[in-house]
Amino acid sequence: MRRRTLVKWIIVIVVVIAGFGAYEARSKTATNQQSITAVGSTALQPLVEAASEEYSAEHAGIFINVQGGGSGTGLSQIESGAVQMGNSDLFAQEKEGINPKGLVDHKIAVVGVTPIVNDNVHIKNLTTHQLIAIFTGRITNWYQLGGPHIPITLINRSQGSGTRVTFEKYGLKGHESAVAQEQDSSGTVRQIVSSTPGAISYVSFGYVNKSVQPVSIDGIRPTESNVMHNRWKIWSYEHIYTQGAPTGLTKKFLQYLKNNHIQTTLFNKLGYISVKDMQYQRTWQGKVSKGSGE
Amino acid sequence: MNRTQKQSQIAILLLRLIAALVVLILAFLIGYIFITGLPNVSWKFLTSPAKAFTAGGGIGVQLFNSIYLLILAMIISLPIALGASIYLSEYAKDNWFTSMIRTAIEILSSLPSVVVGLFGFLLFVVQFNYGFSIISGALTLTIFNLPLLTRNIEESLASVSDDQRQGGLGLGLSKYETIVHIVVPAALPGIISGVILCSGRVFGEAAALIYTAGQSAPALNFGDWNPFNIDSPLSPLRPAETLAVHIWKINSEGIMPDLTQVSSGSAAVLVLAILIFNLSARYIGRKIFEKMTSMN
Amino acid sequence: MQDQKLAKQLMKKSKTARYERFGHLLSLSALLLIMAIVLGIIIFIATKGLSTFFRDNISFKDFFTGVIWNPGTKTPSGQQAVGALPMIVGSFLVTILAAIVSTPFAIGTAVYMTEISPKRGAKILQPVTELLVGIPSVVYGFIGLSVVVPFVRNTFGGSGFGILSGTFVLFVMILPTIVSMTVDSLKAVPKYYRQASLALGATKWQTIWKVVLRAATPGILTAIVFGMARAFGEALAVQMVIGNAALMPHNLVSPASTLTSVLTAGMGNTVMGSLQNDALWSLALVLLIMSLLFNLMVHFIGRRGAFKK
Amino acid sequence: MLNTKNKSDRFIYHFNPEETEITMQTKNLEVYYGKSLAMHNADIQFQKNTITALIGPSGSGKSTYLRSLNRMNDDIATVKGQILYQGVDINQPKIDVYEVRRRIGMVFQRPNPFAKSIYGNITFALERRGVHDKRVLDEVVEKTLKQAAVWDQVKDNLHKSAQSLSGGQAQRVCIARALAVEPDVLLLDEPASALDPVSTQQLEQTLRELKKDYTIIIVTHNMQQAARLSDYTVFFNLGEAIEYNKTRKIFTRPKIELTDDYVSGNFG
Repeated sequence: MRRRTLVKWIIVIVVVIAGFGAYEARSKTATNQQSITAVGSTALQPLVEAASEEYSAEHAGIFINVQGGGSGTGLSQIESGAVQMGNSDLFAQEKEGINPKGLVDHKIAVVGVTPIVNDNVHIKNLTTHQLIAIFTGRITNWYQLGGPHIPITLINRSQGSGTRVTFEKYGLKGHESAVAQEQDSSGTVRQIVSSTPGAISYVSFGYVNKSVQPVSIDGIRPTESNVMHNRWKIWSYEHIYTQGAPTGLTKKFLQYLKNNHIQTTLFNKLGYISVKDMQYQRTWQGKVSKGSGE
Repeated sequence: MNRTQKQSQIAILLLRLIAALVVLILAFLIGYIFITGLPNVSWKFLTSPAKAFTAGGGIGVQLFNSIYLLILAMIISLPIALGASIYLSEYAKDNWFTSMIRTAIEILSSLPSVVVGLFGFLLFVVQFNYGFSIISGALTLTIFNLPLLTRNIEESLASVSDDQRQGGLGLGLSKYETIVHIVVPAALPGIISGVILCSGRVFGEAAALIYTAGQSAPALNFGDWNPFNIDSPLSPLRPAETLAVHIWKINSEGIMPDLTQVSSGSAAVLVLAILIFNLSARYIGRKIFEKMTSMN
Repeated sequence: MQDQKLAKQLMKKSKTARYERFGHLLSLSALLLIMAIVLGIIIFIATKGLSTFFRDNISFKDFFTGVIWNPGTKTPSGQQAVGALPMIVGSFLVTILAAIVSTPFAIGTAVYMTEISPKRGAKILQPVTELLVGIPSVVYGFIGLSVVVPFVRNTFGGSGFGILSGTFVLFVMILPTIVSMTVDSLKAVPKYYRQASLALGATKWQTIWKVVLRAATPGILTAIVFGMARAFGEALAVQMVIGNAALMPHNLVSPASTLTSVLTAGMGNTVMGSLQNDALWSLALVLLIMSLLFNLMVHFIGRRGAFKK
Repeated sequence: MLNTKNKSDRFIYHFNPEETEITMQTKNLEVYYGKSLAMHNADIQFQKNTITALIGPSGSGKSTYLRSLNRMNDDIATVKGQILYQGVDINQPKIDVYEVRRRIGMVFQRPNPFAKSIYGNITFALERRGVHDKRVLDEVVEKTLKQAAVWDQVKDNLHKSAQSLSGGQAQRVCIARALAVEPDVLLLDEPASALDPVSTQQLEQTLRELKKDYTIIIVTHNMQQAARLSDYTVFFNLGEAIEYNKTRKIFTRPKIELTDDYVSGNFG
């Protein structure tokens, strides 16, 4: 028994020594190691994450931590200075409770949002008027639009979601959607639309796949080139906000995000549109003018 | 055969039916997960890192993170829960104050995990400046786990017969020695069930971790086991997406083409991992129990 | 002389007494730590949740009786659109129904595992139930979406999204918690209770029903409380199948929503300190209070049941 | 509620302290559960190296009294008055209750071996007190198991779980366990109530042997057992000691009518 106590003490001492040893031996590059954190929009997350992986691969000892949490979280965290980058689907000015003073906007990309419907609806085109009528609940069955006799199931994104704000502002021309199902992620929305007869919702271009049917509006198809020429109106910027002008690693990383290499390779794959390719720009109040917005 | 006996037989038959039905439901669930998931599982899938938007990503890092986070969370929460449940079951007087404490602990467990997650986020990630890290995640999971674990252990302690406690006290031992050396070992099987139950919740938890341990899983350097290096698997300060968070993430915002395969494969792996964990926990528990009860 | 020597020996504080003090303090500090956490969270939620009423000046009446939830905007009749009633009703219904459905199943299974076939119970049922606890909510949600929702749609009509689907999914989700805690409390019933009852000529069923279950009632109630707690707090899975629409449910297959799902969905999209965010914390506070009421109710029923023995 | 009787309803034998060695004695002992008085009026002396039996109907306070003697009631009751152990009042806050319980050991109604081996059951308390020498422990195990007359049955299985033993064997291992910490006094609370007649007889024989070294106080429901085994007997009723005398006298010529009724089986 005494021996057991002795063994216990030896283990404790060895662990402590090993701990110190490990601390001393921690990589010498640790002093060069830098890490920054980006938090916020789940829509922007995959892009920034993919870019950060490439960036870290090219620059040893650099650690870019990309988290989701939603645009609200991104903006409140950058406002409070807890993180270096705040990702948002919306202009800081559009978000209630945020003081945009001191925040610097970096428009990283443009995303288009398209209505999607369940396959069995067999409708490929709607007018803006019809779209508004559907989402405000004035039309409740697809046969009223020449489709099959199936009741319409509306599916919304959660209140405050960037995609929803964009869709209501530019797709429904400022009309608010009727109270209906709400889901807080594009993946779930797509899943529900694909499995529920008569369902209609909206997602950004990147999420459209074979399982759901995208809908043209007033005969205009939801394509990237239509967004660039502002023929397709339902689009928004993806922003990264910084507290004051970016410095150091943050600055370098933001430049990296905007360079041609990333914009041409990653953006296409992910369904984002490069800000450089835009023929039109838009202010947070919704004023459109010609130019790339850079 | 008289009426009561017949009644008894019918009732017991009914119980068997209920049990069979439950088994059927459970078997269906697990079968569903395995049948849709297992065909997507391969050695490569288990070992390679995840890919954000191209096909062929694996879940190696996430799997490791889940296990590491679980172990860390258990190391933190088990002693606290054990201590608290010892106090509640052995020392606390049976009065309104004690029952108020119990009620408070019980209602804490009904909080949605996102609330606990945000609390952990504001406290550990922001206030303590631990960042999105394993340690923030483990501490948050501790908060999330403590109520259930404490109540579970308390129940197991209470199920040990009072005779055992009297025996210890009658020998002139302190209550504390009696509890630690007699009651706790006797309650060990129940305590292990509790630990397994809570481990399951840790494995499956997503919402509490999104804001604390984070949803990114940077590639790890599996050659470096020095916990002070940030790319070491053991580093408690690195962000760590767990398997459950990964499943949640790719289902909500994933844009890789093989999303369904990765998602169902991950679910199957998760269930398998839990199975292996439970079996080994039970095995180790039994060994410890045998050692404590028979050796000396 | 000898007496005094003995007295001295007896009065000397022994090592054992020091152990006792140490252990007492150790376990007390663990409990105090938990209490600090519990209190911390309760205070945290209370301050955040109450600021909706005291800082943003929303009236309790609008919050608890309103049926339109869109914080930050006004209802057509000019009130603030912070009506939480649909979510309160949704949470209440789905939790109660899930508990009502799963309790008999859980108790039946637990009785089977402890009283009828302990061997098979320990071998198959226990590992399986423990396994189920670890399946992430999202997976439950997706299975619910691809199995339960179409089933409900084809059997009961409607879109399939609604309280009924939520109940089915929650039923499976809370089953393991209730079963495993009930098993523990059944096991805690001393063997000689059963033996005594059987010896008196009671059938096995009478023994189970009148002796074992009665003796285990407090434990079973705790198990149900924890099961309901899980149902209350569950977000992701329910959110996917209940429809998650902030509408008053007019039947079991019309889309509805729960406090938790609205809370979880909205948290990331709102800004800390804004009315939208405060309103969500108020939902968390309501959740806390409702679960307290549930808790008290179940214990009250339990106490009355226990007295009637 | 308790009836308060006048003195003539009770008879308590008193030793002459000059002639006999008194190991334990209680004076003005009162035990309360909450606010209600559960036991009082029991000024009894226990002679060294004798067996004293406490008898009486259920709820008469005999177990409560026994458990007060080594302060096992501390947590559940309020105990007032004096408990003298070799002249020292052990019912005062300054006294170390663990040392008291070591010297005044207790064996319980149901055999309660710990979930340990037989060996581990006996050495457990010693190890907790810092005795780790294997040779000493081996000796204690052998000696106490022999004293408890169970050595021959278990000596080949010392590392088997004690919970697998039969009731009688388990109870004697529990006695051995209590003896291992070298007490002076052994308190037994209906130790034979869960045993079969053969085991009971063996247990009684064991206790007779132990009397040489220990002062034994035993609560029993079984009047034949009290008559066979003990030197002195206390009859409790409704929370008081009604009669205390030599066992032979209690069973043949009780001084109180109530005692007579009880021992002759007319009530209780």
